[in-house]
Amino acid sequence: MNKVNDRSRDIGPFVPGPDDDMLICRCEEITKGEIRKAVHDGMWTMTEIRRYLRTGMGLCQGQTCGKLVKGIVARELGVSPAELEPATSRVPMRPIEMYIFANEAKEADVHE
Amino acid sequence: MKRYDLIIVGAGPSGLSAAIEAAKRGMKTIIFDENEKPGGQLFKQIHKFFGSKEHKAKIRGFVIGEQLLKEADEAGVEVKLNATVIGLYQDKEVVVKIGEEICHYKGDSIIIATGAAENMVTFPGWTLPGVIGAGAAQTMMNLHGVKPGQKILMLGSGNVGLVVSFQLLQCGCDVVALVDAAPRVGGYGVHAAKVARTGVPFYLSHTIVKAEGEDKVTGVTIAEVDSSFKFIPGTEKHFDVDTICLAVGLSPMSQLLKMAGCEMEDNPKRGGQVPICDENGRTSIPGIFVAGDVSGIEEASSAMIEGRMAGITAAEYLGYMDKEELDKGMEELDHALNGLRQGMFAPKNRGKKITETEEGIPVSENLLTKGYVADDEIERFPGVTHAKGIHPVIECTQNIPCNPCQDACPKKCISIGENITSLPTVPHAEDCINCGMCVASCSGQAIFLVDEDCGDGTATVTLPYEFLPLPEPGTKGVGLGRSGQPVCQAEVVSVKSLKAFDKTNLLTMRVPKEYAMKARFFKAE
Amino acid sequence: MSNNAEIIIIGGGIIGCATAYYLAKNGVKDVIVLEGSDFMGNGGSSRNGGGVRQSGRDVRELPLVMYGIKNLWPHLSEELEVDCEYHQDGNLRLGKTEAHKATLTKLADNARGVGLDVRMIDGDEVRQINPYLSHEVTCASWCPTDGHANPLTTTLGFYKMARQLGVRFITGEPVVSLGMVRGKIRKVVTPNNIYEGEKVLVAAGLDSRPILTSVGIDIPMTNSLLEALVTEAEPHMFDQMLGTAEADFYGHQTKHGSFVFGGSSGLERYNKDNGTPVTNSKTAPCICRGIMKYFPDLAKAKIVRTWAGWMDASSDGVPSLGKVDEVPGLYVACAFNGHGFGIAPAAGEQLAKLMITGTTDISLDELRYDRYKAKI
Amino acid sequence: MDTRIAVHPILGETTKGREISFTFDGKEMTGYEGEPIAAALKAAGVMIHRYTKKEHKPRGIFCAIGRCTDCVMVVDGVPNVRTCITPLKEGMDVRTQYGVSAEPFDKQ
Repeated sequence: MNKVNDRSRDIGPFVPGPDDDMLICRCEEITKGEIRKAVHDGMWTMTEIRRYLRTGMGLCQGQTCGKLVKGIVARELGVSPAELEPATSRVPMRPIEMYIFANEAKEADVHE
Repeated sequence: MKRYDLIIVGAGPSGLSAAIEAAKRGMKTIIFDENEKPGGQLFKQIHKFFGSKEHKAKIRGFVIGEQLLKEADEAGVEVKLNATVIGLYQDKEVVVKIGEEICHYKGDSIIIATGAAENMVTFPGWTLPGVIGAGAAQTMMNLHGVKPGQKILMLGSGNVGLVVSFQLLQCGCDVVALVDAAPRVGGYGVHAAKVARTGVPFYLSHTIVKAEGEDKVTGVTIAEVDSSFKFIPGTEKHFDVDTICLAVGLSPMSQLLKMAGCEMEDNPKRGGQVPICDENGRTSIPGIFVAGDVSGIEEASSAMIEGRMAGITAAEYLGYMDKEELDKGMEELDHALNGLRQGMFAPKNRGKKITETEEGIPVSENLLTKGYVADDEIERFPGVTHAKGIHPVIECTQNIPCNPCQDACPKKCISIGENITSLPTVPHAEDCINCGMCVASCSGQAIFLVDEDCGDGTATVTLPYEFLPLPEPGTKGVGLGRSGQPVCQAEVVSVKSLKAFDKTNLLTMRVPKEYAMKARFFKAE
Repeated sequence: MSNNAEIIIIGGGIIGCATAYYLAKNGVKDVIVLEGSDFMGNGGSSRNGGGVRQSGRDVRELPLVMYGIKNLWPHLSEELEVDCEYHQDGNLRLGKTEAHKATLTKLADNARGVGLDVRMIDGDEVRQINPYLSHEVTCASWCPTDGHANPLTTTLGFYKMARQLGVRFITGEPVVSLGMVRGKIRKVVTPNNIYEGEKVLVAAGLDSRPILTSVGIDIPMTNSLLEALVTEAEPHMFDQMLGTAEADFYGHQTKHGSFVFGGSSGLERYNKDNGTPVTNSKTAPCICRGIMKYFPDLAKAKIVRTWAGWMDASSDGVPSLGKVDEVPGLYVACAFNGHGFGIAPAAGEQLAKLMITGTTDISLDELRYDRYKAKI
Repeated sequence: MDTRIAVHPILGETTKGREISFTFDGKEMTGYEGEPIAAALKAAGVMIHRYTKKEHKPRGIFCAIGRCTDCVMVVDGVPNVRTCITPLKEGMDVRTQYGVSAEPFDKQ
């Protein structure tokens, strides 16, 4: 069941922080300040943050920064990180070369 | 499509254990693991495990891994390595990258045992080469035989931080400091004590201000933090290091379950995003089960039991076992698991400040804040005994589920009793025959054999020693106290390395007799 | 807070967000946008291949998209204060067979009829424009004013600006039904709330159909589960948008360096979902095989993500857009048939104008909701 | 700097494949066949594997198990190869990665 979330709720103004230039998403080089700013732009879910900023969309697919981003977004929204659903997990779990992804084994199709 | 009764993702302790149980019941079972070697984290664990006999206590992690693999092989489990599961699709279809192909498999049941991933913490410079995860350090030194660095600062005093610090020392690295923002050591006191006594300073209520260096780490500054984790100005300390190792906890690696559509929850008690499951490991999707860290962060010993639970549950799900047999199996495993979930570090005690042991003894504050039991605290613990002649001194001061020492002594000098978490006592210290089995059996390296008065003004202290090179008898050096500070002159009397000691060498040093209860480590000059 | 507004928009996708933005920009700020899922822009808006093209479209929707490309897209990034990553470097619609050539030629001829600069070129000229394409490609239609953009930042950019201008957005509010009061549209019902508005726009993709049915309007639509994938960042190769005569492959290289490609397995009409748009194990490998036929050089590029999205397909391949005459106050914008992204700014702008003034700059007559007729 | 662990107090002697040569940015180096490229580089004292695309910052080994992808390099002309899990082979051409290319930024 989806949760009713009024995006006009007042979360206060964006206040610049001393560590806003701290890199959070190592792959896409997204900073804490960018993430905090995005929350104030209305990106209140991990999915929207990811789509808006590319956090977790790099090679590692958010395996390193996922929890860090969640903590920052939650703090900005004044909620517990546990309330934020992580962004969707997608195939493939690890980067995979196109020629391999294209190469479906015949052997596995054999009925036993 | 190739079909199996059971497909397991992850050949770590829980996955292998699940496979063994399932295959023993006649299930056609396959395990996929993306790594080149099976065993998951077990192969990086070179220390002896805690627990009781049923939990494979006092066996080193990598040896447990080998044993599980052998068992799995004998049970007929197919273990596919270098096999990366790239997706878990509808109808329990598993797509795996093997070599330069992708293969489709169907499982009538699936157990996800993918383990955990390391948490990270940010500070200026945290992306510099030289800042690494503790897992990375373990992988490099224990799997690939390469030192992660020369001078290393460890962040994190949980069991991972403590164990990896010790492993770094074992492979010849210099650990310049062990730092944690928390006010108290998070891991087992015995793990802390064995690191502290070698001279590694602990900085609790401290964290990293910044990593220094242009192209790579050349130093680090730490500072003390207040109760709200804010830096206290003026408390900065600098260390020249080439490596900063991060051991700040683990998170379940549950993405495959989310992908499969299992109901998930964020449960801080279980370490993060986990599937909603019952104690058998059943998720919200019938036929998909979980075991091990992926469903909540615990120790490898618990993961093995959870694996067995999921294995028999899958067997019952597909009719390879009846309900009654499952219930019976679960009852036994439950008992074993409960055994592990007792004591001061039990999941239910997480985050609680414990001030007394189960015996009513005040805990060592020094151990929690500095990593070692202070000289004026040690005498209050029941294993610290005095007797004429050689006798065991057991510096085990916290209630943890572990009891190999009581079986190790052929003379039954040592007792823990029915309750596995009780502190060991030495009711028959005078019967000690100096065999050293207790010293070698203690996973926490907390047992010493002491002759407090050799009659010539000296005493001898026998201690567990897992470093190279082994000093020759006659080597002169200093005796280090529990804090790692030099306390007296010392000379090596003997170094015993028996097969039964399983690579824990017993170093006996002679010290002035007033240091019999103070000197706990030897450092050659 | 009141659940009443002058205008209620159902659907927080790019159409709903763009309409909300243009309404607010033109002074109508008493607007509520209801999004059924937990995320803004969670349908096709975030799942498409980013094409901003005119070529290949039906002539009935061409004037609208041409208007958008001329007037809105060029300055959209500045206007929305996000990088929409809009590139106007042309679109190659590729063909490999004579049949493809015939299809493309007919499309191009029709498009030229309404004033679009698009022409047929041969394989060699294709490879002059994009040297990475394989020799399997023998012809293409070439439209230099087509291009591509980033659907994620564009959709969320519309949302951000509309929100900044005072539009109220509520997620997790799936609309169950509409209700009329005194012969006019009025109520918008969700599981927990009833919203009321003078005017209501239904722009809820495939969900538009059941919502509209509650006031007796049925737009024939069906769904199809399409899939796309993205590679890791690669060194820069080309800037064109690509498509094919059979519409079985499309994509481009993004500003980030990654390649976004969509494709078809032929099974999308029949693939099942589990209530969310999930990928099928057979599709991505098929898309990869397709890509490699066109771009052998990409064989070693690594795929980092695949995803699926529902397409709302109508029987004639063009959207239903505009006023619902029989229910005063009701407007629709749905059935964009998988190519709603490029047309969205124009659709939103014109819908806003229609709702405010009652007229549009571009005629929407050919896109009426009640145009569907039997074949004989 | 002796980075390789010759004998380990618990694990004993480190068993390795045969010694082979490879190149790092054109320089001849040796390592052991089958060990991760990153291990061979680490043993040779190489810390910097790549410079990032946006900020041009140095990166090296971080997770060492193929997850974080910080250690990627251009290997035999292919960018984004995770060196911590890619086995070393005789004659491999391993290059520092700048953004997604082996060409330094000033030449891109």
